[in-house]
Amino acid sequence: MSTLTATKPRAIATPAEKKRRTKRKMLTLNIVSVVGGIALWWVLSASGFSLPTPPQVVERAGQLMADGTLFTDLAASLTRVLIGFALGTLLAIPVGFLMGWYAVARGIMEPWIQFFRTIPPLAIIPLVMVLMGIGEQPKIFVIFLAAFLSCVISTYQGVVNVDKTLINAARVLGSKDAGIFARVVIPASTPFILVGMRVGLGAAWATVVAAELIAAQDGLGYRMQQAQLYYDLPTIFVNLIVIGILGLLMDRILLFTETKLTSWQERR
Amino acid sequence: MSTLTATKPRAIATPAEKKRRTKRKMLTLNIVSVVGGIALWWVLSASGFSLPTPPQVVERAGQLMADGTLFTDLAASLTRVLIGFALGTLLAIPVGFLMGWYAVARGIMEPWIQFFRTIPPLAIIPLVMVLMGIGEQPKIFVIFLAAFLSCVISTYQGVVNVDKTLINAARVLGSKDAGIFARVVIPASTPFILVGMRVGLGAAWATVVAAELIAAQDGLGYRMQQAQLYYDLPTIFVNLIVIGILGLLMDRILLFTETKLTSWQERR
Amino acid sequence: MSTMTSTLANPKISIQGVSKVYPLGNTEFKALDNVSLDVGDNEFITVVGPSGCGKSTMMNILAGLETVSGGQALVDGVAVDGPGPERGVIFQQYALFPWLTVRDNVEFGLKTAKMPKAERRRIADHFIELVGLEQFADALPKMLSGGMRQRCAIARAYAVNPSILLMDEPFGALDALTRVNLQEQLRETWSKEQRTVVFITHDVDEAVFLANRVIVMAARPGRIHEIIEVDLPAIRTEEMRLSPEFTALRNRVWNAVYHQTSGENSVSEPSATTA
Amino acid sequence: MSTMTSTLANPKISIQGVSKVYPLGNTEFKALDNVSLDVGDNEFITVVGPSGCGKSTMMNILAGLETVSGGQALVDGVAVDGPGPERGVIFQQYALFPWLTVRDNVEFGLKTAKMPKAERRRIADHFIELVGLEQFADALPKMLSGGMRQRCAIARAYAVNPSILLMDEPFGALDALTRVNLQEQLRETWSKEQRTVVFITHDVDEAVFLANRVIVMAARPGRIHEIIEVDLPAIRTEEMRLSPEFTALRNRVWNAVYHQTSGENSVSEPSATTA
Amino acid sequence: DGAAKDKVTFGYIADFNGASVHAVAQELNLWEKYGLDADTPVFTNGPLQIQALGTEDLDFGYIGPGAMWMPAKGDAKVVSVNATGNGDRVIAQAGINSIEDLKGKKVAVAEGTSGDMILNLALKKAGMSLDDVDKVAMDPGTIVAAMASKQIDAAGLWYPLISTVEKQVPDLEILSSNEDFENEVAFASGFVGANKFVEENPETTKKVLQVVREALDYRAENLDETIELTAKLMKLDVDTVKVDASNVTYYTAEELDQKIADGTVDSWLTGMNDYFVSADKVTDPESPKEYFTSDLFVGAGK
Ligand SMILES: Nc1ncnc2c1ncn2[C@@H]1O[C@H](COP(=O)(O)OP(=O)(O)OP(=O)(O)O)[C@@H](O)[C@H]1O
Ligand SMILES: Nc1ncnc2c1ncn2[C@@H]1O[C@H](COP(=O)(O)OP(=O)(O)OP(=O)(O)O)[C@@H](O)[C@H]1O
Ligand SMILES: [Mg+2]
Ligand SMILES: [Mg+2]
Repeated sequence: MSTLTATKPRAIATPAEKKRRTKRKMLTLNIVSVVGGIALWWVLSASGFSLPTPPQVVERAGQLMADGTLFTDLAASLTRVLIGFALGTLLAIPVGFLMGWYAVARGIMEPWIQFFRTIPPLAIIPLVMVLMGIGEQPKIFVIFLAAFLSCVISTYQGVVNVDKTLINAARVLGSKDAGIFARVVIPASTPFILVGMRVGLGAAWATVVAAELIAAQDGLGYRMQQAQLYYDLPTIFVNLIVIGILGLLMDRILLFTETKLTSWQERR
Repeated sequence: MSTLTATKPRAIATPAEKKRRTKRKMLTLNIVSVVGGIALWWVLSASGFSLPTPPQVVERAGQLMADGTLFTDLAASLTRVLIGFALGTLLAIPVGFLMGWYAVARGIMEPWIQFFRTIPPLAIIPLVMVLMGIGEQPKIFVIFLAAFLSCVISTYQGVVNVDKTLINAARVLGSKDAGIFARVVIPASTPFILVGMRVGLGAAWATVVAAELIAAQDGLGYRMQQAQLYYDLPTIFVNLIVIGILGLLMDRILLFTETKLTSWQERR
Repeated sequence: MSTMTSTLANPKISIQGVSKVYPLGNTEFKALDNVSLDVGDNEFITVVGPSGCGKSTMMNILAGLETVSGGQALVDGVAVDGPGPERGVIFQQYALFPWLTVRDNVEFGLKTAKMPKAERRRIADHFIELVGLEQFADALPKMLSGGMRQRCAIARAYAVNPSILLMDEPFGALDALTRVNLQEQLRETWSKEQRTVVFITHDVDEAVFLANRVIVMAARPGRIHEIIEVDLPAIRTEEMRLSPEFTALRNRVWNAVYHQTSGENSVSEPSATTA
Repeated sequence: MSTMTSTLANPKISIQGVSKVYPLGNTEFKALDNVSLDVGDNEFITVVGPSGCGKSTMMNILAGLETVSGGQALVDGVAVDGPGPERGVIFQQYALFPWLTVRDNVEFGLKTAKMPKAERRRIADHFIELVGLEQFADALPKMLSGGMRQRCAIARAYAVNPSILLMDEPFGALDALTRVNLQEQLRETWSKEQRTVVFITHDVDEAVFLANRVIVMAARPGRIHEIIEVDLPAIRTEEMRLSPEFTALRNRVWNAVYHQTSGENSVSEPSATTA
Repeated sequence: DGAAKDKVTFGYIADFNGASVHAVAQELNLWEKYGLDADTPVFTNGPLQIQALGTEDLDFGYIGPGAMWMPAKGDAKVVSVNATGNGDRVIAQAGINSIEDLKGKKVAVAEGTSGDMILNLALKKAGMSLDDVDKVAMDPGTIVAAMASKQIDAAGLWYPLISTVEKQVPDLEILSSNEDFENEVAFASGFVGANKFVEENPETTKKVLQVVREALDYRAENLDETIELTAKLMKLDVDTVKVDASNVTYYTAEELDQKIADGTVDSWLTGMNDYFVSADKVTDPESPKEYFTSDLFVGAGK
């Protein structure tokens, strides 16, 4: 909001300084919020809800780290998520474009995309197994699908929302459809595409548990399911938290990318 | 694309006529696409993949309709999804606004929203049950959460992307934060909010299976899980298809709403 | 050039040593450098100057939409802290709400002020007629031509009846006749309703015709170059445009803009503002 | 008024009975009604007329960005079917790519034409200098003032060196000096490089100074009201603006715009186009 | 010899019953000993493995008693019995003392599990059926949370999950256990093979069964060591696995040969079939003679 109100003359700071200050404040708030959340969890677990306490979870995390399990799992899940997510968004962008641009493509693809978006990933596992077996392929595919379906809608909407005058300007400067796509539609719909990528990333992580139902040998989701067999709550919590933190980190990277990529926008 | 190229002088149609023609063409394409998809499925199931064939699924659907199961399940799931989705998006809009507008709110809420977005709904079911019991409440809550988390990111991004000059124009005309929110930010970010709602709707339906793990007596997701135990693929397919169709219909309604609400945009 | 330092007894607007610095790549760009200016109550000033000399920046600071990097801007003796409906603004880029019809755009500010519906409608229709958009009252901005959008923005700002009007090239996209009509209209309303007006324009004729004082700005860094008093009778008529006094003033302003720009890089040019 | 019906032997642009109807609420709005006009190769025409009379609409039809509702628009004898780089356009709303710097905006069309990098750069820098944006070559549009944005759009259109230039109020946001400079520049380039120019403006001086013919349009419905031949020497100089011939033409155009508008609703006014 | 080793894929579930044979086989290098190159993917449940068998991605797998109706339906062959479980219970909150008391109460069950089986059997024995109680379907983890937070009154569940519940609800009532049905039905788990694979690769199947037999023997004779090996394989602590192993009867291969010869195994499987029929899981099951390849099992021991 700082740009919208004139400050008193003494409160003068260079723009760079101001930015740094805002960033620091933000980080503080983040930390306060996280600490508050952990405190709430501690209170809940102490007051009789059958939850493991933070120290229990930390202890379990220590064990899982000591024997290397956590790192193997992390590497396995991260690889799957990264590949699935990358493929998903990479496909979503041209597909979203085709749908936004060509009525024929939209007419053919939209019903299916809408249809599959509502289908829970759990439900398509048998089908995926039939088609792809039990190796890495089907796991990555399930994650890919989740990321793709979340991202494609957003990209499509982005394409539809591109300012018509900019497209006209490009046409007038000699661009054909391919050029307009690469040089106008993609940059102009970057905000939408990045929303799609962020939502897709969330979906990819949220799907990792389902994906690792398909005969996984390791992975954070697999470990959680195994822990569920013994109702080993501390392990479940460790893996949940690791997934959450990884998701958060990757989201931050996307957000950072976005800030760089859309700095041309006049934003609040 | 029709608005972008000048047609030959004889190809003259009133705008309304043109619109109707496009709509008809679209519907035809949709139908062609769906029929094509069903044909592909039929070929796949006939050529040895262990899938039920369309007639088997239709037969099963007939049985499920005859004994009323399908309708009870449909009513149960639809109620849950509608309530959860409505609550989720209703909360997501003000929360997304708060996050986009007030740095403090963003600092406090963002880590948690990002965190929970990556957590699979399956994993929070025990927790939700402990807190809310086994009635309708926890099921709706899980759906609500999925819809909320998908939608809030989009709304937030929409708020951040609102053209600064429009906000300035409103301020200059005397609007305060609340007025700007209701009269500028919401209409200006409608395209983003509607993407969020569409993604949220998909998430709500995709979560219905997980939600109905919580001691459901009926519902499409519950029926699917039961069918999975018996490896009863036709029943799974019937329910999947019903979920898909319902999702598609609801999405169409949103899309229609969007077209009405954002007709002020100059769009392709 | 001493006129500009003469501070008024009770200025409506007082700009005191205002600077504005923008980051530009790795360096900084001085959009405004130590600008000082007092505008009296019920004064009509016009601002002219080369493109990019900081006119819009100055106006945005007065509107409360832009912060200062140094100095201060006062309105009624109080430091500007955010925008307010007593300061009406017409933006260089129109800034119409694309989802509202012309009428709803014009009613926007009145709705904020919680005016009853019937009255709102009456006032809006009055100003829509004033700018000649009756036929398009229910049209969306995307259906309007450039000049019609600008007229809608004018009607919207007039409707809230602000005591200060800040107008950024408001008539730039209008045809000659509409422009002349609106100029006369504005002058007339101003003389009746005791408003303070800050009016940015590139049209030297317009600047002279409307103003009590013409502020001529210079670029790099943005600063006030000269202030020219317009000692024409308070009531301006079309015939006056042809008078020798008018022509003389017009030429004086023209030269002030012209000369300064050609001497843009001459360091000997004295800064127009008081430190 | 018979001049306008005289069809040229080999017109570069030929508008033949073009109409354009927009839906407006439940009715229709005639933005252009049976407009016919031929523009010769290497002709410079300017278009003036009241706000909303269809100038931009006509230009968009020529650019291939808008379809006709009746009649046809030919360029080089071929019906217009979509835009092309041989027809350069400067939009009323600038339409800069906000994510590209000034230089990248100017290079956009050259990149499309697959010009080598070094040459692209050279040409872009030339036109950036021409419009006086050297210092802002690496700035994003959001950092530019209104006039600077407009100049960037001008440089971008010039850079692709189109054989037809369609310009919609291109100098509207510029200060007097920059404007005069760019007017002279445009005239000079035009006489050297044999381009066809259609130039929309509200400034009657500008219309006369630049044109071989001034097209005066009328509103409701949008149509051609009068075409005024400008029989000044091909090479226009600053001094010429003060000549009695110039003043006479200026007044004639002014009256054409002025009179028509006041008589807007008089049915007796003959339609300017041939059916 | 120098011949190439036979490749097999043999799935398992990561609990003691499902993983102990694999742990032993790996630790004692039994695969290599019998000339096999084994890939042992881990699954979370039986039905998923049956599906994988059907798509030829898997040659062998392990299923618990709850999924035994799937081979009975012809989806796979049972190549060996693993063990019979005694860890299933009908549990209830304090104050509910008998199965009859469950009338109208909220009773949770994870459908298709041995918990489902024991609840059904217990109700039937008391002259009741699922219609007499307020049945709520949940997955096993959720049942633990639901019992612990007293959201439900009773459940069909098994150890070691029950021990988690006991920690939260010390006065938990046990209303029924496997022993109550000793003579009617056994809760037998087993190893399954893909129909096609077993038919086309009798030699490899034999080698696999030799590994299984030797591992069964080792487990029955060295239970403590087996628990440790299994805990290591599954990265769990020994105590947890011990609880898991404490409610199961383990047999040596020879004991199983014996029980096959005297028809005991056949009666276990028939008993389970009857149960599955009564619970509507299958309508017309094959007879154990068709889907349990006992001759292969016995043959591998010769
Ligand atoms: N956000 C920004 N970042 C960097 N520079 C900026 C920014 N906004 C404005 N400027 C610079 O400040 C200077 C003054 O801009 P301003 O818009 O006030 O000019 P102006 O006098 O209104 O010009 P015009 O007549 O062309 O509208 C310009 O040189 C411009 O490049
Ligand atoms: N999309 C549209 N829907 C409805 N009416 C439109 C649309 N676009 C333009 N018009 C109408 O067509 C008429 C001509 O518009 P145009 O933009 O060509 O005017 P113009 O002569 O360029 O005016 P200006 O000088 O104000 O730019 C206007 O009355 C406008 O309201
Ligand atoms: Mg400006
Ligand atoms: Mg126009």
